[in-house]
Parts: sequence; C-alpha cells; structure tokens
Amino acid sequence: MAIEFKPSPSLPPPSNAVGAVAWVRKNFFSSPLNIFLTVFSFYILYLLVPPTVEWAFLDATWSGENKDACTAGGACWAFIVAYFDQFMYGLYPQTEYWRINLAAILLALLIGMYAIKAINKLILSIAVLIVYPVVAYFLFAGGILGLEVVETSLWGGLFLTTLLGVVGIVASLPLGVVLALGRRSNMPIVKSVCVVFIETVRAVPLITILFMASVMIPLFLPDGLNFNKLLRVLIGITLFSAAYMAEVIRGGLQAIPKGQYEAADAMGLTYWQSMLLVILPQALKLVIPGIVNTFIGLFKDTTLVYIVGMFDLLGRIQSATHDGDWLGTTTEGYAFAGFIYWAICFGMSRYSMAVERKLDTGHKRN
Amino acid sequence: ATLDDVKAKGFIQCGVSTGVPGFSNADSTGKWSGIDVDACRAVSAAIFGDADKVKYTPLSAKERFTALQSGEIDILSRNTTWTYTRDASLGLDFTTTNFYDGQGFMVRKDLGVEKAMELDGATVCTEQGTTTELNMADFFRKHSMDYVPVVVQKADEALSAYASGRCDVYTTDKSGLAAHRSKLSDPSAHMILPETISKEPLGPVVRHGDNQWKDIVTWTLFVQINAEEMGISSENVAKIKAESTDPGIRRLVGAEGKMGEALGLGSDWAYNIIAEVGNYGEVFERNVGPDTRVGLPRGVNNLWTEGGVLYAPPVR
Amino acid sequence: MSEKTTTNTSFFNDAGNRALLFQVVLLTAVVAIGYYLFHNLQANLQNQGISTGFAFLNEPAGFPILIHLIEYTEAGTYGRAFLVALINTMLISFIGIVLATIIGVIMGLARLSQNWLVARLATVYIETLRNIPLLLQMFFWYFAVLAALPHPRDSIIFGDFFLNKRGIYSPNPIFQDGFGVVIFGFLACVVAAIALIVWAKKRQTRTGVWFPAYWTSCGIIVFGTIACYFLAGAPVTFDLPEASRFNVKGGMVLVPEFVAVLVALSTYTGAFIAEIVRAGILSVSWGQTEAARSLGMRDSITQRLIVLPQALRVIIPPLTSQYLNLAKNSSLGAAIAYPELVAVVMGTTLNQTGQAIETIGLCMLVYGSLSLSISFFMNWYNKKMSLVER
Amino acid sequence: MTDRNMALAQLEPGEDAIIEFKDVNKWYGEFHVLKNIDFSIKKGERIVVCGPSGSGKSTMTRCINRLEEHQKGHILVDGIEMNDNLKNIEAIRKDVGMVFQHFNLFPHLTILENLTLAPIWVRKTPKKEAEEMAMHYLERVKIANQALKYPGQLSGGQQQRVAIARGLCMKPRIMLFDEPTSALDPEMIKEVLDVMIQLADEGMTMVCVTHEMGFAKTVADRVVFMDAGEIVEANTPHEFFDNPQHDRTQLFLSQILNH
Amino acid sequence: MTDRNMALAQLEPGEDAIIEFKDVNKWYGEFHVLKNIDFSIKKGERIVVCGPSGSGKSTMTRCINRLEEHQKGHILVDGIEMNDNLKNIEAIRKDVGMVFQHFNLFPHLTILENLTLAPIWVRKTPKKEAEEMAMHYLERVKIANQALKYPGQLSGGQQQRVAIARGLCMKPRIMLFDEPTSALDPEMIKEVLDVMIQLADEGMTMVCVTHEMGFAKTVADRVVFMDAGEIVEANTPHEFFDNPQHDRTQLFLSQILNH
Ligand SMILES: Nc1ncnc2c1ncn2[C@@H]1O[C@H](COP(=O)(O)OP(=O)(O)OP(=O)(O)O)[C@@H](O)[C@H]1O
Ligand SMILES: Nc1ncnc2c1ncn2[C@@H]1O[C@H](COP(=O)(O)OP(=O)(O)OP(=O)(O)O)[C@@H](O)[C@H]1O
Ligand SMILES: [Mg+2]
Ligand SMILES: [Mg+2]
Repeated sequence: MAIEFKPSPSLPPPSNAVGAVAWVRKNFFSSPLNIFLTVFSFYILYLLVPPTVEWAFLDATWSGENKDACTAGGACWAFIVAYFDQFMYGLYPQTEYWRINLAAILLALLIGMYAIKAINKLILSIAVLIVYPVVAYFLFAGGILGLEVVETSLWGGLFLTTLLGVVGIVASLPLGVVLALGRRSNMPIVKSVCVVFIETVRAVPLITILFMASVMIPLFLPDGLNFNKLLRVLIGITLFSAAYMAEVIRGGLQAIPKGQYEAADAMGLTYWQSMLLVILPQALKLVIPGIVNTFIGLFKDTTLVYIVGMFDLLGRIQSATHDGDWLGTTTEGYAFAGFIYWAICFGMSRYSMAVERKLDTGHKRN
Repeated sequence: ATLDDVKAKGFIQCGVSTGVPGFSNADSTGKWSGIDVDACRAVSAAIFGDADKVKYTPLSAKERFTALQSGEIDILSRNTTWTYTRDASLGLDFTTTNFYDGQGFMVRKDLGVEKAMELDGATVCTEQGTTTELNMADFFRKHSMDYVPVVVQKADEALSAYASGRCDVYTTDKSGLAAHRSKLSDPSAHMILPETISKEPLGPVVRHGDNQWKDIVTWTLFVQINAEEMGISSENVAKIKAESTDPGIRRLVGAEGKMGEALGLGSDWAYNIIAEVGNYGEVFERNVGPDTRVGLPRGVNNLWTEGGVLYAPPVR
Repeated sequence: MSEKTTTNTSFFNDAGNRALLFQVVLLTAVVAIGYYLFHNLQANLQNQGISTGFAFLNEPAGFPILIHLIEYTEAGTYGRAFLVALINTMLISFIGIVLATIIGVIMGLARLSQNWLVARLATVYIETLRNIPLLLQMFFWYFAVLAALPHPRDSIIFGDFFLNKRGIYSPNPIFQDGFGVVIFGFLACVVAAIALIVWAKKRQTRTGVWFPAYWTSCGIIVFGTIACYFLAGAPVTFDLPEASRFNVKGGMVLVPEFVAVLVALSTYTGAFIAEIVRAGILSVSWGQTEAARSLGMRDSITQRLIVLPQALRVIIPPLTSQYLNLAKNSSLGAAIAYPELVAVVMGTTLNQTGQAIETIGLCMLVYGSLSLSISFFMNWYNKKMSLVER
Repeated sequence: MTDRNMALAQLEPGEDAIIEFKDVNKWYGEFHVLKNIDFSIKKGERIVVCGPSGSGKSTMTRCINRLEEHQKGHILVDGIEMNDNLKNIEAIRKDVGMVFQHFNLFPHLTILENLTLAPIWVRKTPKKEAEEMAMHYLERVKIANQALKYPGQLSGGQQQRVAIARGLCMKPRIMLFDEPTSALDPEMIKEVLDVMIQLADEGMTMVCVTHEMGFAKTVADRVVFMDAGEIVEANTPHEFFDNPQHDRTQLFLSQILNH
Repeated sequence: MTDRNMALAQLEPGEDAIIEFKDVNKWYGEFHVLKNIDFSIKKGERIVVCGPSGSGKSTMTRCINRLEEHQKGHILVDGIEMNDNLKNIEAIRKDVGMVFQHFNLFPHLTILENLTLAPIWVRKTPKKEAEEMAMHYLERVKIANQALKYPGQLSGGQQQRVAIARGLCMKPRIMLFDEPTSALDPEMIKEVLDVMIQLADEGMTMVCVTHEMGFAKTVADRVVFMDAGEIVEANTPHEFFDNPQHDRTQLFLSQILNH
C-alpha cells in the first residue's frame, strides 16, 4: 500500500543561473551600483594595464651600455642588467661572489633538510642557529683559511638586505620571548624593566634608533672601545623588532588557558621547563601569523639603513641611478626594487599560511 | 690617544662623503678615490708607510659630526667647511685647508639666467645639514630676494631633485657643483653662475683635544704643499732623497735629522707621504684637475708663488 | 603543636628570596649599565669640549624651512624651528591618519564587494602596497611622479589652478573686514542644524515620524553660510597664482614633498587598515545580517546599526597600532625633503649645533608623547564603545 | 511524479492561500536543492516541516522571506510575488517573522533594544510605543524582568524566547521557525515549545521546521515531509503518523520513533 | 565552632597523618575564602569533599600542592611544611598527583608524550622506561590504543582518563581530584568513576571534590562538607548521609537527593 519513493532526477540549473553568463551577471551587473563599479574598474584597468605592459615589456630595452641605448621609449632594463651584480652583492669583490653564493646554498640545503624525517630536528636546529652563522660569518668576512678579508663596508645590495633581515629575525625571536615572559612575570622590577623597554622602543621611529646605533653608541662607550657599524645597526634592528615580537608573543601567552600553567605546575615542572615544554610551543604556534608579520615588517624596515649610510638593495639602486651614464632610470630602479621586496614579503606571508595549515592538521583536531 | 689607537688597530677609519666625484667617490669595485680620500691616504702613508691602511665610512652631512665626536671615525675628510661655530663649540678641530672653495649656483642654461642676482623667486635645491643651507639663506636675505628652499637629506637626492626639475637652482660648493655637473646626463646643458657667495675652506677635521693627532694631519698636508713648492713629486722623490744636497729638502725627505719623531712617527714619514700619495699638485691634478671629468682649474688653490693662497709653514 | 612546623630552608631555596635576589641583581645591573653609559658620555663630552644643555634653542637658526604653518624666517630661533617641524609632523600625521582611514575603509569594503573585479582590484592594491617598503614608495612618489609632471613653464592649468613640478597651486583666500560676519553666520547655521537634529530625534521618539535631519542640516550649513557670505558683501578676495619667471607665484601651494609623503603614508597605511576593516566586518557573523533582514531592515540600516557597531570592537585595537605606525613613519619624510621633526631637528639643527644628545632626546620625547596621546585617545574611544555595548 | 504533486495540490483550494509555492526550483551552483515545490499554505494554518538532514527544509523556509533566491517558479506571499523587486521584499519581510536555530540576537544591544530596533526603524513606531509593545511580548514569553540585560547574560532557553518575542514585535502575520529547539536542552525545549503552542492557539500562520514530533502532533494542521529537495508527503498529523503513504515516510518515522 | 573543630580533631589521631591542615586561613584580596581549616588525612584514606558552589572546596584542595598559597596557619604534607621553600614545593608536587575538572591535557603533545613529560623531566626517568610505565597506566584506564593520538582527538571521557593516567605516571602517594566528572555525560562519568574506585582499592590516599554521592558512599572513608570557607561536618559516609549533624548539611543533602 505504501507508495514507493523515487527521488526526482536532479536537473541542470537554468542557463541564467549558472555558467559564465550567470557568473558575469551576478558579479558584474546585479545592481546599478554594481554596474557602475564594474565600468569604473574596467576604466581603471584600462588606464593602468596597457601603458604598464607597453612600458615594461613591449617597448622595453634589455641590453645596452648606457641610457642612450634605451631609445624604444619603454623601460630601460638594460640599466638593471648592467648593475645587476652590484644590486645583488654590493661592492663585494667580484672574485669572491662564490662565498656568498655558497653560504646561500648551504642555508637552503639546511632548511631543506627539515623536510627529511630521519634527521633529528634538534641537531639540525643547532646546526642552523649556531654552527651555520659562524661558518657564514667567516665565509663573508674572510680572514681564515686563506680567504681574503672583505670589509663590512663593502657588503651591500640584496646580500646586505638579506643578512640584516635574517639576523634580525633569528635574533629578535628569542629576545622577544624573553621580554614577553618578563612582561608577564610577577616580579615587579623585572616586569617594569621589560615594560619600559618595550614601550619606549615601540614609541620611537626606527630611524632614531638606527641613528643612535650608527653614530651615537660610541659616545656612550669609553675612549677607544668601539665595534663594527654593521654590528651596531644589527643590534639596533634586533632590539627594535624584539619589542614588537614581545607584544605578539605576549598575546599568544595570554591565549593559553590558565589550566595549562597549573597542570604543568602540579606535575612538578620547574618554571623554565613548563615554559619551554608546555607553554611556549603552544603560544608560538598560536601567533605564527603575528610573528611572520613582524618578520615582514622587519625585512621591509631594513631599507632604512640606507639613511644611515649603508648600501642595502635600495641604497645600491638609489646610488646607481645617479650614475651619469644611467641618469633618468629611477623608475626602473624602483620597479626592480619593489618587485624584489614584494616577491620576498609576499612569499613569506604565503609560506606562513601554509605552515599554519600544516601545523593545524597536525595538532588540533577538534 | 688617537695615534696609539690607530697604530694598535692597524688602520685609519676615515669619514668620507657618500659620493662626490673628485673628492671622495667609490667606483663600482668599491675603491675610493678623490682629494679627501687622498688626505686620509697621506696620513696613512705617514704613519704606516702604506697609503692603503685606511677604511672608509661614507657619511651623510647630518651624520658626520656626531660620527667624529663619538669616535666612530678618526678623521673626517669630507668637504667640510671650516667655520667659527663648528671649530669652537662642536668639540672638533679643523686641521688645515686642503681645498679653498666657495658656494655657487648651478642652473639650466635654457633658463636664461646669467647672474645670481637674477634668481629672485627661484626654487633652490640643496643638501640638508650643511653650511650651504645657511649661506643660501644669508645670500637671499641679504639681497631681499624670494626663494623656495628644497632641502634634501642627501646630496645625491638633492641632485636628483634638481635633475628632475623640482628646482631651478642647485647650490653647493663650486667644486661640488662641478663634480655634480659631471654626473648629470648632459653636463653641457647646465652652467655654474659666476658668483661665489661664501668662503668655503675645506679640510680634514679631527676630534678636539688630541693635539698630537691634529698635528699629524695638519703637517701631512703641509708636507705635500712644501713638496710641490720644492718640486718633489712621487716620481722623483727617491732620486732626490738619494741625491739632493739642499738641507731643507734633505730634512723633508728624512735624509737628515729625525723630523718625524716629534709627531711620534718614523723619520721617513714625509718621504712616504710623497712617494705613496704624491705632492699637492699631483693630488689635485689626479682628482679634480682640468683633465678629469670634474675639470676644475687650479685657481686659488695654487701655490702662493703661483698666485694662489697655498702657503705652508716650513718643515724645520 | 608546632614542633615540626619549619624545616630549615636555605636562603636560596625560598621562592620569595630567590625572586627578590634576582630582581636586585637585575636592578643593579640596569642601574650600573645606565650609570656606566652616562659616565662615559659625560667624560666624552667633556674631553671633546662639546657644549651641552638646551640653551641653543634660543639662538638664531639661520636656515630656511620649506613648509611652515606658523610664522618662521631664517632669523627665527632653533626653538621656533623645532616648533615648526613639530607642527609639520603633526600635520602630516593627522591628515595622513584621516586619509589612510578613508582609503582603508573603502578598500576593505571593496575587497568584500560582490563585484568580482572590484574585489580583485582591491586585493591587488592591498597585497602590493603592504609588501613593498615604505621608503621605496616614498622615493617612488617623489621622484617618479615628479619626473612625470611638467615644468612650471608648461604648467597644466585649470582656471586659477596650476599643476607642475613645483606643486599644485590654487587661489589663496584673503579675508577682508566683515569676514567675522560670515564666521558668525556659519556658527549660527551649525547651531541651527544641531537643534534641528535634536528636534527631529525627539519627535521621532515621540511620534515615530521621520525627518531627513542629516541631509537638511548639511543643506542649512552649506547654503546658510553661502548666503551669509554674499550678504556680508563677499568679504574674501583671492590671491591668484600666476606664472612668473621661474615658478608660479602667489596663491596657495601644495608642494610635491608634502604630497609625496602624504600619498605614500596614507596609501601604505591604508592597505593595512583595509585588512583590519575586512577582518572586523567578517568577524560579525552572517546570521546577524540575516536576522536583521528577516526583520525587514534595509541593508544600509543593517550595516549602520548591526554590523558596524559590532565590527568596531574588533577593529579599534589594531587600528590604534596602525595610527601609531603612521605617526612614526612620517619620520621617513626626512628622506625626501619634507621638513618634519627628524629632518629639521636631527638633521639641520643637530648639524649646526652638534648637540646630538639633546636633539635626539627631544625627538624621542616628541614621538613618545605623540604615540602616548594617540593610544590614550584610542583607548578612551575603545572604552566608550565597549561601554555602550556592554 | 506529476501525480504526486497533483495529489498535494488537491489538498489546497488555494483561494485564501497566504503562501503559495508554484513549481519552485532552486539550485546552489550545480546542486539542485529544491525540486518542483508546489504547495500552498492557508491563512492561520500551522505547518510542521520535517525530513532528513540536507533535504532542503531550511532552504524552502528561507525562500519564503527571500533570504534565499529561487531560480525557477513563483513564490507568492500574501499575493505578492517574490522577485528582485526590493520594495516587495521589504514589504514581505515586515509581515514575516523568523526565528533562527541560533537565535542571532544582536549582542551589542539590550534585550529591549533588540526588540524595539525593527519597530522603530522599519515600522517607524514611536519609541515609547515600541517599548511598551516589547514589554508586552516579553511578558508573554515570561522574561520581562530580563529586559535590560544583554543577550550574553541570558541562558539558551531565555535567548530563544527573546528571539521569538523579537519576531513577534513586528506583528507579523506569518512566523517561520527553523529548528528553534535543536540547540537547547530538554528543559529549555519545553519552555520554548510552550510559547509556540500558545502562539499557535492564537491563530497565527506558522511554518515550523522541527523534529519534535510531540509538537507536530499537538499543534500542526499539516505535516510536510521532505526528502532530496522534494515534498514527499503532506498530510494531517493524524494521517501522517498513523498512516503514512510513502515508504520513504514510513522509514523516516520508524527511525524517529525508535530513537 | 571551636568544639566542632575539636570533634573533628578527635577523629584523627594525627600520628600517621599524611596531610595536615593546621588552622589554615586564606584570603583572595579582601575575601576570606578559607577559615580556620583544621583537619588531617591519614595515609591511605579516601576523602570526598562536597559543599555548595563557591564554598572553597577547590581552593582547599589546591592548597595541598600549593597551586594556591595560604596566608595563615600551616599545611604539612608528608611532614613537610608548605611554604615559600622551592625545594619543598618541588618535592611535594612530585608526590601529589592532581586531576583537573577540565583535564588540562597539553594539546600539542600526544597522549604518550603527555604522560611521559613529567617522569622524564622531573623524575629523570629514562625515556624508554617512562614510556613503558605510561603504557602500563594507559592500559589500566583502558585506552592504550590511543597512545599516539592527540588530546583533541579523544572524547571527553577518554581525555579524563588520560588525565588520571598522567597523574598516576608520577607514582604519587596522594591523588587530588577536583570535580573530575562534572564535565562529563553520565556514561563517561561511570567510566571514570570505575577507574577511581579501582585506584581507591589499591590503597592510594585520595582527596576528591565531587558531588557524585554514589561514589562517596561506595568509596569514601570520610566525607567532608564545606560551606562559606569552613568545614561544617566531616564524617564517615554512613553517618554523613544517614545522620547528618548540622542543619546546613541536612539542607544540602536534601537538595542533592531531591534533584
Ligand atoms: N550556500 C549553499 N551552497 C551550496 N549548497 C548548500 C548551501 N546551503 C545549503 N546547501 C545544501 O543544500 C541542501 C539543503 O540544505 P538545507 O539547509 O535546506 O537542509 P535542511 O533540510 O535544512 O537540513 P538540516 O536538517 O540539516 O538543517 C544540503 O545538501 C546542503 O548541503
Ligand atoms: N582568583 C580568585 N580571586 C578572587 N576570588 C576567588 C578566586 N578564585 C576563587 N575565588 C572565590 O573563592 C571562593 C571559593 O572558590 P572555590 O573555587 O574554592 O569554590 P568551590 O567550592 O570549588 O566551588 P565550585 O563547586 O563552584 O567549584 C568563591 O567564592 C570564588 O568566587
Ligand atoms: Mg536546516
Ligand atoms: Mg571548584
């Protein structure tokens, strides 16, 4: 007596509901405002894209001895080609470029090794964080094993930019952790020292800190005691981003439920054990996006060393555009610099998203 | 004392500009050259017998004094004008003048300006933190002319701003003008106006309070001037040392007496300066002379005997 | 009872003592280092005969400043120059914050737009500007744009407006006698408009009848002021810009340095603000919008009464840090001749007087208090917002 | 298939229908979520919609006040066709109240403000009047004493009752409930159902997606069973529970009753 | 009050007491949360603590392993006084296991790592040994097969059992339970109580804050009833339930039993 139920077949949607036409209608022409926005956007694209493509590709000149070779009316990429080595390595002696390349390859290899399961991550980390910097320093500076000494004042270009960025990043993280823990400490003096440091540093522009580092530190040191300008600038950058890092990490620490601290205490772990084994691994994972944002900010901020007379990528480009042979290539220089910074920063932020996703599936599954 | 420090570390830290052709400029391999650079090299030759024991710190105008005060550098050799305030209150000592300069103006030829007095209402580009900034202000105030100052952080950018048409006029020391003009894409389209609106004695600067160091730097230059006067050059100095009988020359090149000792230097200090770096004339011709891209005439920077103002006290 | 109460503890095992000891050590170290640095500084200053103190602030400065909102000539003192620079910094920060907020809100909304093209364009804008150093962007806006503009002789002219490498020139109003009447009229219109809004609100509460008070009051202010202006006999004349030998003379001018710094700061910070706005709006669940819709509320009202108040809670704290960043980043203007604090004080003044400690201290003090007051204001606003909510 | 729809259609004379679905079809992208829905609801009728998860119950209900668009067919509410016309949509939404499973109260407003917001801004009721009315409805759902609290300070059952009162404040002629009790514990479910039964007794047109079969039996005029985007069966509760026509319905009921 | 404390004291000879509270007082700021707690627990005793919410049960328990500090009086655990001495605190915490209401498992570590963390770092047990022991306890609570999962992947009851196993892995002589079952559903409550009963049978000293009166009746040696920061009554379960001395206790019991 029961009627048998057969679901009716699913039909394809009417053509005005799906497919390209529907998509276009829904996205571009669904309301008068939308139509206006579409037209307006197309107008902007029309204004921007064709001239840019023409300038950057169609009419561009890719090789030549000086500005006079660039007659096509488009970008004068010949300038970038001619100065490419300087943009990458600064004034580092040409015959010694291999040292920088070698260090870069080493680093890439080491980082790549993280993907291999069989390798102990702790040992690898020690290699990356302690052994590698020493090796890299001697590679760059020379002075042992018959390597020619290369003054830090010759270091420049993307090499210097990367160096400043990487060292700043690696050094500011642990310092930030310590500051963040200090700020959450219940010892009043420790806490206030950290608070004062963090807030002071965050309140002033990086330029003033770099200026202090580059020319004023010696005033505070006894006669004759002095150390390398690059090192001082590095310290300045590190302190600056450590203050920001500390605030990011503090956010993560605050997000860890009190129960986790109590459980660790109840198990008899000491303060440092419970921080290192229980709290920090969770807190740092929580704030990966914030940490990466700080990294990206730091990387972009390295351009300010140009103001205190160091020639990073931007500095090298800026001074190359003053070369009489290449005058009037400012736009090309900036476009090139912009592209490099953009690629690195954008890459970093995408990579962090990927890492986050990976850690996510690994640990929390509720 | 600075000399001991320098000897201990084995090199001189020399503060130079971030790039003025002929005065201090790094080529694409990072090698520095110019009159200001040679000043440091000469001191290095005097102390170490080797002109290349110098390390350079490029400084913008606004960093330079602090860098010297703080001990970041040993000599500031970076077209710095000797003025009363700077000498008296900055904690600095000007040694002596190695280039007599004066501030001038550069304009585009097609502007049709012939004299500085025609600049009423012009926009003027210059570098931040220099006497140029003050002289410019004084000049326009004195002649009650209007102007728009565009003061850029670095000389290079100031020149860029001028080149891109932000300003009608670029002002700095005349030597600098010539050097900078050489950097422009079409130097001949620009002209340097005839007026000199200030006195700009340029020379190396050292920290206040270390007289020995100041003397070394001062006398290094005097040696070079005296050498030119006596006709000693890097080419013939070895021969002269061996052959000359003139006691003045013999004292200078260290063939007789121990002139270097009073400064804490070896007796061949002056010999080394001349051999390694050359006499003043050589330095000038090599870096900014008429045959170089900068192309400056000797002018007032000639020996007193030749109608210039270079007059060095005798070495005796 | 108490025979076994205290097992003897070594001094160092006591938690309180340990903390105390550690803190004493830290404090001693901080004080010692501080003293050491200060001592060295004094010795160094003394050795080199560098003068100290703030007396230089009363001495004549002798250098010109491109942009000064208050009266300033080369004969002014360093103190006056400092003030001029301070005002320039605050000016650029304030206008920059306003512009960046507007750009950020528009771009944030655009990125959420239903229009695919608009959303993509906004994304490209945000991802590009966020990932390129600000200094580079400043150079770009200054030099590349400067290069694209015409020479003063070939100025682009719209009526009394000129556009060229030297800036944007516009007529400069000069107020004659009787302008007071106009100001008075304007104030009266504002009062009337406020009264109208209050009345409309009251009536609406009472009767439910609506009155488009906001538009009407805008009209009252605009037209009322214009009417007063003509009634008072148009008491403003304009100093019109005109081409002269080198430049355009007279009028009011927006110099390229100011424009470049402003554009760079506000577009750069705007990109960050856009992301903050977007995240804030997305944090309000779609259910809220649906609920409002099912109550018959129009989308504009829904946005205003439901979504925005909730989004603001999420938006304000990160927005504060962006404002702080903008204020601090204005110091990069020094690199392209915008005469702000770092350029005038840490640049020229420091160079003429050689007093590094004092000038840099002054700068840090100013930025410190600027930052403090921005975060103070934003915290106050945040608190006010959250009080209304909870 | 057609005859099944015919059978359903026969049940409705359609003259005094307040909600009419005419051959409504809806797609999410390629996914055919509502198939030929042809159904109408009379004024004052109380409809309970049930069916397995994902069968399109929520979607159908949300089409009534156009929180979702349909792509084919016609939906008439109170004689007004639901289409892109914004005026129509606004007019309908004033007349149709909706209570969501997750309440969707406005957390930044007090209970009272939650209730008066729409009357003041949409119906242009004077504030005082709106507040009086709000208090009236709050009393009806027995939480008048909570009027000045914020939603976050109330229990789930209380929040749900506020949501109902909010819907009622617009004096709608039709109320839609989308699983209004599934997020609540048994005690709270009872509270909420009591309020709904009371409303039903007052003759309001109600469409209620729920699996509370007790409620369906007590209150519903008709029970609609959906599966795979179709109305499989629509009948009086009596017929529906005791004598289901389709094997699909039987299967579904057997699962529910065994649970 | 004094005679009540006397009465309690009489119950304890105090010689082989493993936990002793001597006139303990504690304040949170101005708020007097524990008042003259004077009480001791013998080795191997199983104590159930109950009382209304906010009466200080958790606080008292947490004083035992000094997750909270007391301001007056003395607490002796195993003869060691709880004071600022870090060595003492560390020593005590090794001997006292604690199971929290909300488990507080470490979400970034696997179950096995959660269990071996403290043995390895605090007791310096070799890793292999620690793992063997961990597996042993996991078997005891019947979830050995979950050892390599993360806490987020387990159900509430399973998590709670991991928490217990984690406490046991330190081989404590005293276990503290703070409402270990209140976040669980009845089925899971049973699972957890079974494990606890088993532990109790093995003679471990246990202090358990709970309102599971069934558990109290089966397992407890004494039931302690607290209100407003004081111990109102402490007695054998038999006496406590059948013959409560104080009217406060009677009131409380009547509520629980009626529920
Ligand atoms: N926005 C959407 N895009 C695509 N598919 C959707 C969307 N919303 C719902 N669906 C799909 O449409 C179908 C019907 O959804 P609907 O919410 O109406 O089901 P339901 O009968 O209310 O189920 P439940 O009892 O679980 O609430 C489901 O298969 C669902 O996955
Ligand atoms: N950190 C704190 N600061 C101030 N007061 C607190 C704090 N922790 C707890 N209290 C207060 O102390 C009293 C006792 O708290 P406790 O957690 O011991 O109660 P409890 O008996 O365990 O209650 P419950 O059965 O609800 O867990 C409560 O009134 C509580 O509000
Ligand atoms: Mg649903
Ligand atoms: Mg408790």
